[in-house]
Amino acid sequence: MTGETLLALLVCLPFLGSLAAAALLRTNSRVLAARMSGVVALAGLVMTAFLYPAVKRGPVRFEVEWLPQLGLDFTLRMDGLAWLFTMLITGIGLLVVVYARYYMSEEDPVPRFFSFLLAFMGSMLGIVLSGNIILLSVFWELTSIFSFLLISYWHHNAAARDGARMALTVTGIGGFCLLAGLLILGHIAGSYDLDAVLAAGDRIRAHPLYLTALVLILIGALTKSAQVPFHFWLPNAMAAPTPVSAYLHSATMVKAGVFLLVRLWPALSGTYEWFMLVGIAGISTLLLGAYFAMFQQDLKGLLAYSTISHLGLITTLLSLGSPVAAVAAIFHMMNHATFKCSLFMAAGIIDHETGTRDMRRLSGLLRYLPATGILAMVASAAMAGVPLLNGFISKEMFFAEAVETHADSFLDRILPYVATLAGAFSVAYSLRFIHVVFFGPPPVDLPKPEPHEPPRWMRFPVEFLVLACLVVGIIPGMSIGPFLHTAVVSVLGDRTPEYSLAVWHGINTPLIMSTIALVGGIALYAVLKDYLARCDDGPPLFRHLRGQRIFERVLVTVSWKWARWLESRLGTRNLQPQLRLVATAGLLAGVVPLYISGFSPRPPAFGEVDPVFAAIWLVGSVCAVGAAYQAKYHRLAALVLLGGAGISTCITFVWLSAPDLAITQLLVEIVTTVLILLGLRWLPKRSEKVDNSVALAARGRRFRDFLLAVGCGIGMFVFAYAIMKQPVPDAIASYFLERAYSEGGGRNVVNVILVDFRGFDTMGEICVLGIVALTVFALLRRFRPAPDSIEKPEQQLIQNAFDAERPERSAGDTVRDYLLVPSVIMQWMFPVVITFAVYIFMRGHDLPGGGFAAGITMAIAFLLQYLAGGVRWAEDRLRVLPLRWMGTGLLLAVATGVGAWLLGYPFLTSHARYVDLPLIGKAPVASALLFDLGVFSLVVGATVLILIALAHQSIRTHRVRAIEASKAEEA
Amino acid sequence: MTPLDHAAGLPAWAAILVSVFLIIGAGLTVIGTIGFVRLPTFYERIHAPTLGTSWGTGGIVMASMIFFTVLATRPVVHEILIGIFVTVTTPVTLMLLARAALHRDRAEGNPDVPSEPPVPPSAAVQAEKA
Amino acid sequence: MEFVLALAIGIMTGSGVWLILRPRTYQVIIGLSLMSYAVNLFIFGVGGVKSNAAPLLGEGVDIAALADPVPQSLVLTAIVIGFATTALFLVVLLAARGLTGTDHVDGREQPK
Amino acid sequence: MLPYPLLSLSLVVMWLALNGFTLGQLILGSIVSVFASWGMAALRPSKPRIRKWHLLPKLLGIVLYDIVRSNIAVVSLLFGGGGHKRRSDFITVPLDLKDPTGLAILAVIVTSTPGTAWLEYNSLSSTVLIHVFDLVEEAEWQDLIKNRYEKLLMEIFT
Amino acid sequence: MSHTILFWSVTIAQFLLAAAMGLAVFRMFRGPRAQDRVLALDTLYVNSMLLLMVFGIRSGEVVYFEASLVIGMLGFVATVALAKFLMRGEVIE
Amino acid sequence: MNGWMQHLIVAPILIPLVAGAFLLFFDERQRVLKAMVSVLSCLALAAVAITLLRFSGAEAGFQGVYLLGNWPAPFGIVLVVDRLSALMLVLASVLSIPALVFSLARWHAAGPHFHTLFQLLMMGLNGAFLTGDLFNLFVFFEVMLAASYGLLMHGSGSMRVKAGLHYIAVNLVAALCFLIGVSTIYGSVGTLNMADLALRIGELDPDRRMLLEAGASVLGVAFLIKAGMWPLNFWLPGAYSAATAPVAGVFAIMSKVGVYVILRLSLLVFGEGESAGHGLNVLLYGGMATILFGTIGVLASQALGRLASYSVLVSSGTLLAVLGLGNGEVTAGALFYLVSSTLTISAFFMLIELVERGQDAGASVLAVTMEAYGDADEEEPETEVGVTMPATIAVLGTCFAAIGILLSGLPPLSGFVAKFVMLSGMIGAGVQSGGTIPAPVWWIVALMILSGLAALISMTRAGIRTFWASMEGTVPRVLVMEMAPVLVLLALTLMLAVKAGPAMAYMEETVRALQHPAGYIEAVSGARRAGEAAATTTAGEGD
Ligand code: NA
Ligand code: NA
Repeated sequence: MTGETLLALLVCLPFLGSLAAAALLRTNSRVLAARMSGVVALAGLVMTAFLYPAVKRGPVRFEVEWLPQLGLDFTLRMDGLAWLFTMLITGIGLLVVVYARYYMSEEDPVPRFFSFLLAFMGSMLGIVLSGNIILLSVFWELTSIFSFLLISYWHHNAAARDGARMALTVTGIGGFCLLAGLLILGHIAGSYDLDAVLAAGDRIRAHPLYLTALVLILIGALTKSAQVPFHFWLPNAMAAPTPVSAYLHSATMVKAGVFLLVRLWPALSGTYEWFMLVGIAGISTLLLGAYFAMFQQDLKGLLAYSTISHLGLITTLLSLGSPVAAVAAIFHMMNHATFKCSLFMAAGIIDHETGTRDMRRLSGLLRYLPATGILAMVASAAMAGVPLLNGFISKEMFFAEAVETHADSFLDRILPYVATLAGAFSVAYSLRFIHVVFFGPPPVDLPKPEPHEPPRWMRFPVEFLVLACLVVGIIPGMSIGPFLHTAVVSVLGDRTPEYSLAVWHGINTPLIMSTIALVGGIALYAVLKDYLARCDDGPPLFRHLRGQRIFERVLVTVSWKWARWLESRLGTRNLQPQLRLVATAGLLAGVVPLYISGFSPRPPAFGEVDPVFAAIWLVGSVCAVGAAYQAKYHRLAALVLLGGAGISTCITFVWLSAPDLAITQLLVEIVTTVLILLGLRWLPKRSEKVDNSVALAARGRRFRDFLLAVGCGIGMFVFAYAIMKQPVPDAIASYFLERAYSEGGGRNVVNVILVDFRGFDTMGEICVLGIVALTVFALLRRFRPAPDSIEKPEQQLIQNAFDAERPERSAGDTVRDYLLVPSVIMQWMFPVVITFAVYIFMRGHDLPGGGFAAGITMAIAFLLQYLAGGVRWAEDRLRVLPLRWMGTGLLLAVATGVGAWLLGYPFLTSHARYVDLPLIGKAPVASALLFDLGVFSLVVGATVLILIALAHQSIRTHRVRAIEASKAEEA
Repeated sequence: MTPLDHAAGLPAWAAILVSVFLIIGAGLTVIGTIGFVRLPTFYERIHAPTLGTSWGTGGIVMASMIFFTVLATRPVVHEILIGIFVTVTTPVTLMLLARAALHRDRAEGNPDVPSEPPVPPSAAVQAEKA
Repeated sequence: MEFVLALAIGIMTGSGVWLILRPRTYQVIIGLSLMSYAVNLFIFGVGGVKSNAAPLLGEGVDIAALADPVPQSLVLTAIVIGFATTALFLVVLLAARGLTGTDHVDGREQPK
Repeated sequence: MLPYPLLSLSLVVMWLALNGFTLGQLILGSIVSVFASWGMAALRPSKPRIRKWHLLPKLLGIVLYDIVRSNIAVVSLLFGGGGHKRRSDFITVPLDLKDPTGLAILAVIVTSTPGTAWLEYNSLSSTVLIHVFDLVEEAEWQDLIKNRYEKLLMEIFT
Repeated sequence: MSHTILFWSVTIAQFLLAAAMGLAVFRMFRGPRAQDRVLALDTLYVNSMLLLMVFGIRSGEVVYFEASLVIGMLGFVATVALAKFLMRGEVIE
Repeated sequence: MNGWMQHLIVAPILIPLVAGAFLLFFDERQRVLKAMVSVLSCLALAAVAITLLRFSGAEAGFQGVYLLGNWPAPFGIVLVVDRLSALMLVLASVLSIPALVFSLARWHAAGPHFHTLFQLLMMGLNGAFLTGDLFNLFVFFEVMLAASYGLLMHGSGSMRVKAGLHYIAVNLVAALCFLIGVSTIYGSVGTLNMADLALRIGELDPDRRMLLEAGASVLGVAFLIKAGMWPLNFWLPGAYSAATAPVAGVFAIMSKVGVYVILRLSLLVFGEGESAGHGLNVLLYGGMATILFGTIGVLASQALGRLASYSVLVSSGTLLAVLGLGNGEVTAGALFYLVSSTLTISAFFMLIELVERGQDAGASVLAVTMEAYGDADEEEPETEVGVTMPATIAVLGTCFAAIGILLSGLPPLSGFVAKFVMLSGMIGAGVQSGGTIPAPVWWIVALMILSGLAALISMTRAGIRTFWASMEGTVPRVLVMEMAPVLVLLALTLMLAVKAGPAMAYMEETVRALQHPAGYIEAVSGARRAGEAAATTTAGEGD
């Protein structure tokens, strides 16, 4: 197996393992999931080890094209640094799996846990192995997602949920910024390939967008590594199960940020901006983290703040821009991982055995947990920087670098003091951890009263890590030395400095600083000891300044309260403002381009006004304005006036040479009027007296609407006039006129356009009508009248009462007499209108008319019978099956169109010819007529369906009432 | 635009006849609507438009028939259909509308309209038997 | 001719816009109808207006003098679609009235 | 096949009036009229029985004449003529005609004639309420309707 | 000659009918009762029909005839519905 | 592609039409038959669409122009299949199948004629994508809208009808704008054919050009309403969240139709010449405002349905703003984003229904209020033993998480790739052009990041509330038939992410073709009528 495939397998294996573990979700195989995870981690470790010889020679690359045109490829690349981190991730991963196998409760659904853990491991490996910076950001985000899932593993606990969400939000913000930063970086470098980016360092640092990219990338890195001011999520993430804390929040994920800084160190570092930004973040984190750690009462809280502080240390080192500092940074990342992970595990054991992590309740555990206690002590000592442990060496390197001058700024000047002070804090909290937990009197009322040593294999990981601390601390050059060197060379290349990992460098400034820190730390603890035993959680000055609370409050305020306020301000759920906006937009869209381009309307020529035509529109305008005026209180009047405007429109169509339009408009108007009347019955009564419009605001609104209406009116007027005065360029019109007869076989050009040239439009149009009819039908099937319209109309009540109170009359006499004579005439009109419909249909192709007009006419014939006799009478006699008409119509239209295929022509190609018929002579037969028949059929069906559906509502409520009445009688 | 160029060849007698019918028809119609506007009560007003629907329409139908018949030199009679339909349908609307008005007036207790007609005794007796 | 027609279009648009901005569903449907009249006339008008030049072919008809048939066919389609949507809107407003008890466009009487 | 021959015939005539007379149109019109009269048959209207065909033209003549006359009368009334103060009022006319078609024709006649309007038919009392534009003598109008129109109609129908 | 006579008579007739339409709309706007408005609409329909017929004479084309016929034959349907609405409070029972 | 194959171009319109019409002959009791016909139709649509996509992508000499009625362009109506329309066809049909299958579990029985309306919606969508004629576009818009009205109110109920009323009212006014726009364009150019319009726009005199631009702007308003640009989009959250789940699932593509048309016309008609770039600024700033508004809405939404609806707005806004930049590479990214976000949102709407089935309505409101004011949840006892999730919840939760990941643009699904390709294009253009990135680009980048973040915050908030906080909720009864569609859609997003390379290659080729409309114009104006000898067809034919 080659190195490349090993590399790919290394990244994929954890994900496959994750899926496999997820598949175990339904089973009870807890142990199986743990074993499988262990095998995966072990396999990763072994593979990594095998890769070392190749990596030592130079980076191993694995490439698969993903989005090559944009430079995003699935490139994996293992160099020394990546190798070191891979070892860390897989190695500690293995230990954590072993630990978790015993840590997690018997009842826990652990397959889920291991599934997430393995996926996280894969993502983390992805980060360190990415050879493409965008791919890196992909894995970066994946670690955020899986850490969210891991922290919230016990999601029934509010703390876990909140902690998880905060971690995700903070690192998510960082991730988005990181992506943007990396994009800029990639474009400056001309490639997203890591090697190319690292090689383009000079160009990057000189680019005007350098600072932008730097800031964005730093936000990503600093949030992930919990640096001030983004540190607050980490302590809250401690709600996670301890293995998660040990793995993610000490050894791996929080290292991703500093890892990235190391990774991009050759490309980004060395500038003043870098020094200041990274330095300030690092130094403040170093100090504040250590300070906060001293005052924690929760074991994991202490470790969390300690982690923050140590990450600050690493960041500070990286800020310095000196190669030796970079070496120290890499080295300290490893060291911190080992001792902090072991400490978390130890804390987990303590928690597991005693049931609490509160240092105020813990005491004297050494007698119960001697082995764990000793291990914790060694690890703590490493954390405190005690000689002969790994933490000491890297800390010495840090102190050495702290006294060097790098950019000659105030940071340089304060750094030695800060470093020493932080060192002292670190000693103090380490000491406190050991002293409080393991020494002193035996604990009283622990949740679990009899603590004892954990199972053998649960302690094993701690033992192993502590051993590593010792080995590295005592013989650094023989243990980690070569591997560290490979890593350092991979980062620094030919800038690799001379450095020494020796334990003893003689008495020098760093050693003096260490001594001061050690002594100062012990003294500090001695002073604070009693206070700490009693005080509340958190440092004195900042106790109430809890990052979590602030974050939650800010988040709720911004993302919820402000958002809701803004949503209601910037949007609306009411219709009127929406239509107002649409009207305004339409007006502006028409006017602004004309205004910008300097359009000047032509002056009107009054000479050509036909006075009769003007009179017609005087009538029409009065009707339109009258309808607008009356529509609120006098609905019927408005409807009648609307009819007046419609009639004027009709006359206009005739006047201006559009007889087809006139006929269609008239027929449509008749049906529309009846439709609206059918609906009017269900609207609430409205009387003018309840006018509440005197309010000033309402008047203001009306005035605004009035202005808008006038504006739209004037706009349309000007626009219409301008365009009517502009003769249409004859691009297509004459084509239709020329060929309607010769090729379309009809003299009515409009009809030929409708059924032939643009028959496809007509097909769509009848579909619209059909759809609407179906929708109307569906809606009315569920129609439920408002309570105040269920009762019969007042007129009917009066007339029924009249019939009822006279002995000689029976119910319904009034209406029977009312319709007796008219219905006779209306019935006799039925065959007449049918004949007329056929007439309109037949002549359509040559003269005004056509399928649509005929269809509506036919529908009116039916409507008339419903008017004359009512629903029951009409349906007793006429069985109209509207859906059949509609379906037939649509299919007929399509079939006509498809028929052309048989002759090798496109859809809707028409064929017109004259046939000789006996007695009659030549008669035109056009396939378009068949199409028009389809239109006719659909229009009849749809119109009748709409009308009938509406008309049926009256008798439906009658039925409901009848049922109710009979029920009341029974009762 | 000069309308009626097509009518230049129309014989004078036809032109006069057409004109007379046109003026009569349009005149009756407009007189009807004047009455419609001026008359004081609804029941009086319903009489006015019937001028338009009877001989108002008749006049213009006649004018149109004569005009096109002479112009096309063959009988053009389809306008008669308009006359027939208007004559047949107008009473329907008037009847329905007037009866509706009657109801509304009665419901409001308007004293100017007659109440329901008295029932002859025979009918009352029959109803009681039933 | 054009002037009168344009003015008519303007007045009907204005009346329609005023109505669609009103709070009652009935006002809106009347407004929409008025607006669709206006728009139909507008479409019709863009072809240029000609009197007594219906696009009907016969012997001796001068094609160049005939009215543009394209806008006419567009208006026909628009009329049909307008008819359909008016019917639909009517039924929806009835259904809304039935379900909410009010004929206010927002389905409640006093919008805040 | 032809439930209403007179109707079918009228429809053919209407068809020809609309389309012009050709043999083709006659055939087409006949087909259409057959279908249309089937439509009418579906409505199951009360079938009118026309006994005396020859009286129809007479009725038509009378009505046309009356319409012309009352047109003139109403126009002169509207212009303040008529020589007396116009009084319009309602009258009730008892009718013997029961056939709905006959009643419909009577209603059409009364209403088409300017000056009279058919308002309300009461089937129980067999009376009709008529509004008269210029009511000089109530009995005169009753007589006009009963004897001039109803009698003729009774002869044609039943 | 014929042309002049016809021109004037057609023009006068159109004016008269347009005036009639105007009067009908006046009544429509004014009311006072719903029945007046409905009757005004019916009148407006008839007047428009006549106007279109006169327009047919003016243009010498028979193609506008159908529009008039539609009004003559079917215009009453809307009015019937309106009247029935006034009488019964609903159009189809 | 000749002979019978040629007719495939019209098939995406005819198949649903025939299916829909055929179903009218059966009454509602024959539900199984109706469902089968409907599903078959959608499968056929997908097959046709994929075939067309392959033709439009692969065959060099592909002339995807169909002369309806055999009338030559610009006189008759033409259908045009190019890469863009083929892509949209595939997207629509691919979306329709899951939505339809989802509906079969329950919703299709909630009212009459569901399947006919569904099929006709597909017809409208496909017609809008295929047509090369402005007025025909109006007709298909109306078909689509009419069907959407019916589907939106399918199942009736106060919420849907109220939302439907607003939706219809706004869209009716939009339709009027559409008509005014189209007729103004006809009045100033004299043609309705899009390719012909592009051809003639160069020769217009100034007055006509002004009118044309005004007409195009009014037309644009109609499309922007459809696309959901702020402040013309307030109808959308109400309508989309009120619709039943499968309906909202197909509605996901409806707002994209507006975007599609804007993209098509702006590059075809206003791509070159004097009117070039007309209205791009409106798209840019309007799009940005829309992202912002959508983001605010995503944060402010209590109900999941509204959250999803506002996500539609974010998606629309992003597309509009990015199109407003007028940068080809970014536009290709936008197409990728269009596909990705449509699939996501469709899946989301359907998932919401399943998720909310197990909840009582008041719970979500209460949870948010508690979060805003209460420290109440600190009272809960903490136990360090995990809770076993029922499998249904686990699957739902996983899907929910996947959608959250997609909406916020996190890896590994296609949402990330989409965001990456757009950002990369925008930033790249800035960096390469001398190092300064223009302010609008910064704003879009910032807004995109912000919107992703808002989605993240909102989705975690909602997800925690739904899946973790309230364990009292009963486990919803979810059928495989309902779960599978969501899973399929999500799998598609995964596939899209994995196959990002080929997918983006298609998008880039598409945009290249759009940026050089000459090919489109030539294809349309050079399309030959059937039965006409090739030699007789000349360029000037028909003039
Ligand atoms: Na009684
Ligand atoms: Na009369």
